[in-house]
Amino acid sequence: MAEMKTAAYICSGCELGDKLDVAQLTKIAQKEGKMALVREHAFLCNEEGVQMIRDDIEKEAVTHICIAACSRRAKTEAFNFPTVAMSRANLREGVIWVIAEGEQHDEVRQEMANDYVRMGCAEIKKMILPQGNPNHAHNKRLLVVGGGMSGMTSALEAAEAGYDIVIVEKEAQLGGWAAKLWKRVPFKQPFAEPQDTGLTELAAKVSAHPRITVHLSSTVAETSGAPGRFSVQVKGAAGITTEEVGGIVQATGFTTYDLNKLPELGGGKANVVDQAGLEALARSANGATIKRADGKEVKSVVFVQCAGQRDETGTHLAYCSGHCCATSVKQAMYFKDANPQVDTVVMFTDLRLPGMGEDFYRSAQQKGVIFTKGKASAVEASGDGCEVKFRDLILDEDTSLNADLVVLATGQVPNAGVNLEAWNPIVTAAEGGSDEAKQQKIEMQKTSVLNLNYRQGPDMPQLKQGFADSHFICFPYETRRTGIYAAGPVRRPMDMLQATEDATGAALKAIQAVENASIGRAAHPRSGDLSFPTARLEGCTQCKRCTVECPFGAIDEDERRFPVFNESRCRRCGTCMGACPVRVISFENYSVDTVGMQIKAVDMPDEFSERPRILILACENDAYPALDMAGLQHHLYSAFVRAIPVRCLGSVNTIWITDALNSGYDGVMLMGCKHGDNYQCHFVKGSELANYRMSKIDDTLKQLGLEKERVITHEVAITDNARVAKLINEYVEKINEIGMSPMKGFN
Amino acid sequence: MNASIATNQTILVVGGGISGMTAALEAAECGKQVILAERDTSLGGRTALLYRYFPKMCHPTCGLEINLRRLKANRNLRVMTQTEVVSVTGQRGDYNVTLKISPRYVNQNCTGCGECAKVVEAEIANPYEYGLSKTKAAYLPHAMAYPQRYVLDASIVGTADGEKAKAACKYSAIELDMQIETVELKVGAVVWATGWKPYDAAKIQPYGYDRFDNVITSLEFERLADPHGPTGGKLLRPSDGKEAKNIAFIQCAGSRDENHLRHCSRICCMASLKQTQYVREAYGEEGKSTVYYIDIRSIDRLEDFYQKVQQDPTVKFVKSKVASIKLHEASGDLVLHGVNTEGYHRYAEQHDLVVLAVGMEPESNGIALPADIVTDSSGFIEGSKDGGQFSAGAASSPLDVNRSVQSATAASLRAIQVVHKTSASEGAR
Amino acid sequence: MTVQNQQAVARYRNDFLREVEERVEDGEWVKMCMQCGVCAGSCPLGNAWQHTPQKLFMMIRAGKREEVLTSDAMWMCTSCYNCIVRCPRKLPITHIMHGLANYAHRLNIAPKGQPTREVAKLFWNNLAKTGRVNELKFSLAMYFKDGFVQGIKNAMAMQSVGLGLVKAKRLNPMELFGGHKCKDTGSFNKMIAKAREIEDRKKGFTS
Amino acid sequence: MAKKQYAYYPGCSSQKGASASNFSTSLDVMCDKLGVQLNEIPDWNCCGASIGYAEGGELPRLAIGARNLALAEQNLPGQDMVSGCPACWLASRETADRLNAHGNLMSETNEALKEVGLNFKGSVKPRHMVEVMVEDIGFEAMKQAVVKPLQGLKIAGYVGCQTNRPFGIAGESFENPQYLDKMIEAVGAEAVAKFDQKVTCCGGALAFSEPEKAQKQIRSIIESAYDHGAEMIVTPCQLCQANVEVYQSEINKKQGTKFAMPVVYYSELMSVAYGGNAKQSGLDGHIIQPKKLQDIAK
Repeated sequence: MAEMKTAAYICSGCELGDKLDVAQLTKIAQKEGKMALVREHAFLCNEEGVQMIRDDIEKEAVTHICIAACSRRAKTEAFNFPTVAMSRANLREGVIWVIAEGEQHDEVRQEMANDYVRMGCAEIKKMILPQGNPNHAHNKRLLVVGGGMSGMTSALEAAEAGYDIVIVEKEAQLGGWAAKLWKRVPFKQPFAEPQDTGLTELAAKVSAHPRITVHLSSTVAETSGAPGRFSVQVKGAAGITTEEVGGIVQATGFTTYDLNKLPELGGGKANVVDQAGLEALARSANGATIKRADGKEVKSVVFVQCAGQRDETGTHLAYCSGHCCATSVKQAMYFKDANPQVDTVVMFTDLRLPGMGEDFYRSAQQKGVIFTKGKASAVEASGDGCEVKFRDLILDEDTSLNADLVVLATGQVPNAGVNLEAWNPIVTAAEGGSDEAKQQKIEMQKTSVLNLNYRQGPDMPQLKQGFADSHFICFPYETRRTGIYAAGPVRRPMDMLQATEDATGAALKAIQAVENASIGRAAHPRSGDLSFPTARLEGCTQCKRCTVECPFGAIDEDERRFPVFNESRCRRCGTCMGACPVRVISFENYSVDTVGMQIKAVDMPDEFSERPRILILACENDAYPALDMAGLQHHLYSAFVRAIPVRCLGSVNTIWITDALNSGYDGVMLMGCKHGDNYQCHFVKGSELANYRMSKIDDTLKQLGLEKERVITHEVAITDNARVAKLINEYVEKINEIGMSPMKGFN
Repeated sequence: MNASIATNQTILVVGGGISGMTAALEAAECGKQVILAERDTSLGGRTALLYRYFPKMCHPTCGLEINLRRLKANRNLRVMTQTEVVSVTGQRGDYNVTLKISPRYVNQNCTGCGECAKVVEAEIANPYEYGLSKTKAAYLPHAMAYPQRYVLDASIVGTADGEKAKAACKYSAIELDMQIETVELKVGAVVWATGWKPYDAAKIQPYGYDRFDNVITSLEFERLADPHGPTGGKLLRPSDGKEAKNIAFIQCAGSRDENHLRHCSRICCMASLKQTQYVREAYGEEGKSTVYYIDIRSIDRLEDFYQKVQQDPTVKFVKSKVASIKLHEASGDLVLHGVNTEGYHRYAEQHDLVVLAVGMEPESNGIALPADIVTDSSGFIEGSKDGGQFSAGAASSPLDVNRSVQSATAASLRAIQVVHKTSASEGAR
Repeated sequence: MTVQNQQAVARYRNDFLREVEERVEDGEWVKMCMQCGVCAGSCPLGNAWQHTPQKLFMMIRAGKREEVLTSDAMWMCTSCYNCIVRCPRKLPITHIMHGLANYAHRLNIAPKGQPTREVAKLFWNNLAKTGRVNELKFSLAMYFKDGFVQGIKNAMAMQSVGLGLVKAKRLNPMELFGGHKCKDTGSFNKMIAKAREIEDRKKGFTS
Repeated sequence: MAKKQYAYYPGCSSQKGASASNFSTSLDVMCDKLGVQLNEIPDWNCCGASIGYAEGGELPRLAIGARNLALAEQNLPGQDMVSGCPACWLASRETADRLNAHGNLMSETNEALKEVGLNFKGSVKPRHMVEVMVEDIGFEAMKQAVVKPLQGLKIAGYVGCQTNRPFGIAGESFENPQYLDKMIEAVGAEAVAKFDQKVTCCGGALAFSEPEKAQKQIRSIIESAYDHGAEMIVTPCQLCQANVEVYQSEINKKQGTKFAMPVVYYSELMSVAYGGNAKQSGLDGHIIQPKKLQDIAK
């Protein structure tokens, strides 16, 4: 690529010119920043200012620019120069909007601005304009694992958008759970009657679709590769076939909760079925009055909701499967539609028919289905049928009902494959040579769905209660295996309508993944990012931290235990960079150096100056915006801090902290997202890892003979605008108490 | 914005809330051309006005930031604010759309420096606080507003204030003579992500929202709890600014009611459960929340949040649709009358603040939709008969954020299918 | 157990809900209740209700025939219509309460001497006779409903009221002799008898 | 100008010498000034009221209701049926609505009506006098007709139940209707805005059978009127008027209160404001004398 030519542009608009000595900033950019070209402008973000920069890029062959003006989050449309590397020195939100007015502050304000210009110049010189992942992977076919309602929907919707699909279904025919149903809950108004599942038509469409290949009675024996270049071994009756695909949708559905685990509710006894069992009876009745297994016509039926669900004792399922209320209402209608004289009672504690389900509920009442708010305690054989003992919560009494048939509304258990939490320790033990562990590993492997050959295990990480979900509210499809998306009840409990929506959404994400992969571009949340990690293997000590800690399982190991990066699996969070003890991992535009040089660029007053210097490493997703908005809302804070945005706290390499302390910083603040159960880290594990690493920093501090308060970590939410300012000011107080760092002036 | 960029390969997304942004971004990140039209002055919609999300108790603006960054980084996506759809004609794959753009009176020169707001004197009811507070008539909608540009309220155009604002702007960003613009576009598919609006609580007469200051809606309560809200995050009740510590949450305020909304709005139970935790956050064991409900609908994994709240000693659950609310004149408190139907326990409970968990009504009930659009009995949009227009998120059904995003992502693919079918290119391989 | 009651029991065995749907005015609405309890809380005489309307509906579904029909709950209805206008399922609750009371009365298993039951009976008979209510006769009849002695007591107790009304020309002693009435009371009575006959046939009281 | 014609259904209580006789008296001046002509339905019968159900049953009640409707339909064709008594109005309107909604009920009822030689076609629209006032006359006209503004009178507008629920006046709320206050203001008096028992039930027909319970209701209504500085209560309902006025002495006797709160009809206010004297306005028909109103009247 072309010779690097640097330029800095210093804006004096938005009162920057009034509050700062712009000439001084210019001098610093020239003398210390060593910028080949430095220009001032009174209104840099207007057409003329932008044009000036464009001209320099074209006519002056400028390749690296530092914009010293407002925050990197502001004026992004104006400062948009895709062909050059760019850094932003945040003089507005970061300096003049947060530093108190008045002459007594002029000097420190100026110092702060000077440093940000130094930092911007230092950073840009270490940046390389990302060129995108060189080994693009171009395969745009999609694999859909599971041929049920969700799987077929995913396949068809993607195929209709012009993508080729491979379906792998373990059964001998398509249909999954839906194929077992007599009818389904209505999707559209009037939401009054059970509907035909439409499965036959769907299966026919899928089988006939020119873009869809179906493997029946098949499973996935192995999956290797990455988005855009997955290689999948499909094991079928005819043996193994290899399918090359670019993206994967896992729609492996659910299994009904084992009825036999509910003996107290008559599970396993005669005349007690689950909803699946009732569907079977309804199918064989084929619209006529429903008969029991023993052939007796059912005159009375009781549906017991939440059977083995919403359990707080830890024995059964803790969650609610969402669909069961509507399903029981539908099944009660089976009886009423065939014979209005059949007594049908739905026994519930909270009836859950959200949205238009209310119409479905009304319709059932209209048909004479009786709804009883009660908690069943026991189902026992009685006479020719069953007796349901329950607490009537409205009439406030213990009572019972007799019925020819009892239907237990049991829950959905996801078919999510191997639970990696359990898997990893066993693998470690097996690698340690434990034969028992080796055996366990083999057994566990058998339950795998995807059989990924990833370093981090054969299936998708599970979030909670065995579901392969993401914990994001705003981004439900953020799985931790890039290019692989869970759809339907394997992701979280859901009804058929939601499953088809979910399947369609998952199909889109898979399509997006292959489109991104084909141009070497990052997937969410850094979508559009063309940078990617590289490692100087000659420096690598095969410590495996990167391969173990990557939240997305993007890094494998070769036979020599060297890391093997799969760029299109990578989400560019930099956790590997933060993990690497020998600092051999870097991105073109984000590296140990781009940050390290900024840290070093700061002008360090001596220890008698009474002007401490505090480094802030702030997560760009939440903490940095919060600092920005603190500026916007003029929450003032100390001029002694120097803030650097990082992609994720997980990318923070401890060398930055030791370097900072060595070069005389008096304190280091790390600001990242909440971790733990309700983590808010957009890279799932980043902030958690950072927190763990920082718990180790104390030793380093001891070696340096420094107080442990000199490095602190805060969880900062994006709304903490006022709080960040408070945290900073409190910390400056603290530092003043413990005094200036003794390390100043040693280098 | 110049309309020529739009072709029958373009997807129009109507509404810039979480659903619309998602639908637009997902399509754009698949390489499709998208226009995102938002009626308001900035993106974010209803969720931008929420304090926290259930069940993680995280902040909506966190996701908004990511979406805004995705949006800033994407060249396929054009955002138009203060833009409404006037008409959609033509058919699947080949629509002609007429858009009306209302004047912002501030152009792209705006740097967000805020000098105009400093000089303007007139104040207006803050549209981002449900009128709970006032704001200058020259304002930045909120800290996360995108576009990050000030807005001049039409009420000061042609007044001294307007002129002052114009004079104060060093960047000639203020154009007092801006006019309503009409733009004609060609698009291949349309995604309606027009979202929802809170049901008019005043219509629920027994609860006296229009008569009692201390009866507020769940959305207003979000603003009270938000540190950036009108009370700086303190739960101060409207009548006398007293800290509300004993708060009633009334479920199904408008929902599941044939006199109002016949559907269940799905989110209200979880929203109230979440809000009981605001009370705890504010007062610890001192606070007291009472939830009056018919059925608690904490569906699927959300159940564990319900279980957590049930274990909270500061939260009480009463299975009852509150019959009526009477004012306790001396204290300004409210007395809730009703019967707990689990057993038959008549109550007359005094609370210092009542929060109505108001139902979701389709925002589109207020606007004229193309004739071809099919809606359900509550007005939620199913889509167009010709299969070229789709609904996403709360425009399609009462959905929570997670499911809205799911729905928007699905709608995005359906829209892509339309433009794919009408494109010359044979699509991907 | 009265004859009509025995017949009813025989006819509907243990399906009380069906009995109510077929024989009680607006009874077919009972199944539509979703147990929110707004009716229970809306009743002005609420705390006088042994069972609230919503609870009565649940009891009907649970087949508690005896408990429901012999209860004096529904006799507490003042016909204020609060429950009707607030019911989210638009059940005509007031009418259902009236219907239940009427049915229990009809089967003659409603509580003996239940005041409202007695008053209602007197009122109807009073109007059915002449086509118009004779307030004086009605009031006197009421005072004497519990026998002569009690009647005198009641009358004395209410004397002030009575005299007040007389003074205010709002209670006319002359009403005792004749008073307002419809012209052809004979056919008026026939009309009512006819209506009753049709209803009995319809609801299966007479076959 | 031609007067507006209505088929008038007085109801038992409004007959001469009956509990609401002064109401009908007060109508004359009011209607005359507002250009309303009430044509009494010949040979009308009792509506069955809200208490008729127990003995009456469904069809007999519909039959007596239908008889009035049929009489109006036949004798005063094209005229809306107007009643001053909420019970009469409610019974008539429920009858009309149900018969029009259910063909079988209509035919069964007409079968019974044969006995009195009548047949109901379903064309009559039963309305409440207040509906006529608000919808056909309007507040402006009510103001116009005032010759003696009721200056300085503080009045609690007590709407009660059946004028208000389940039908009520179009556009008004069940919980906080405004029209009665507006009527009070139309005649120059002051409506007690904070009166919070506006739509509380007075016990209705249960005043006879459950006196304690009913009197508890009545007490709360009167107390609120006093608490909010009302000098009298005005109501559109015959039963409310009777219950709330008549039982005050009882309550005083039993509970040691000193209630003497006049309770009048809106029509009495109008009549006085429109120049009617005390007698014409039915002011002599009270147990608790509405002094202030009488002073203005004479």
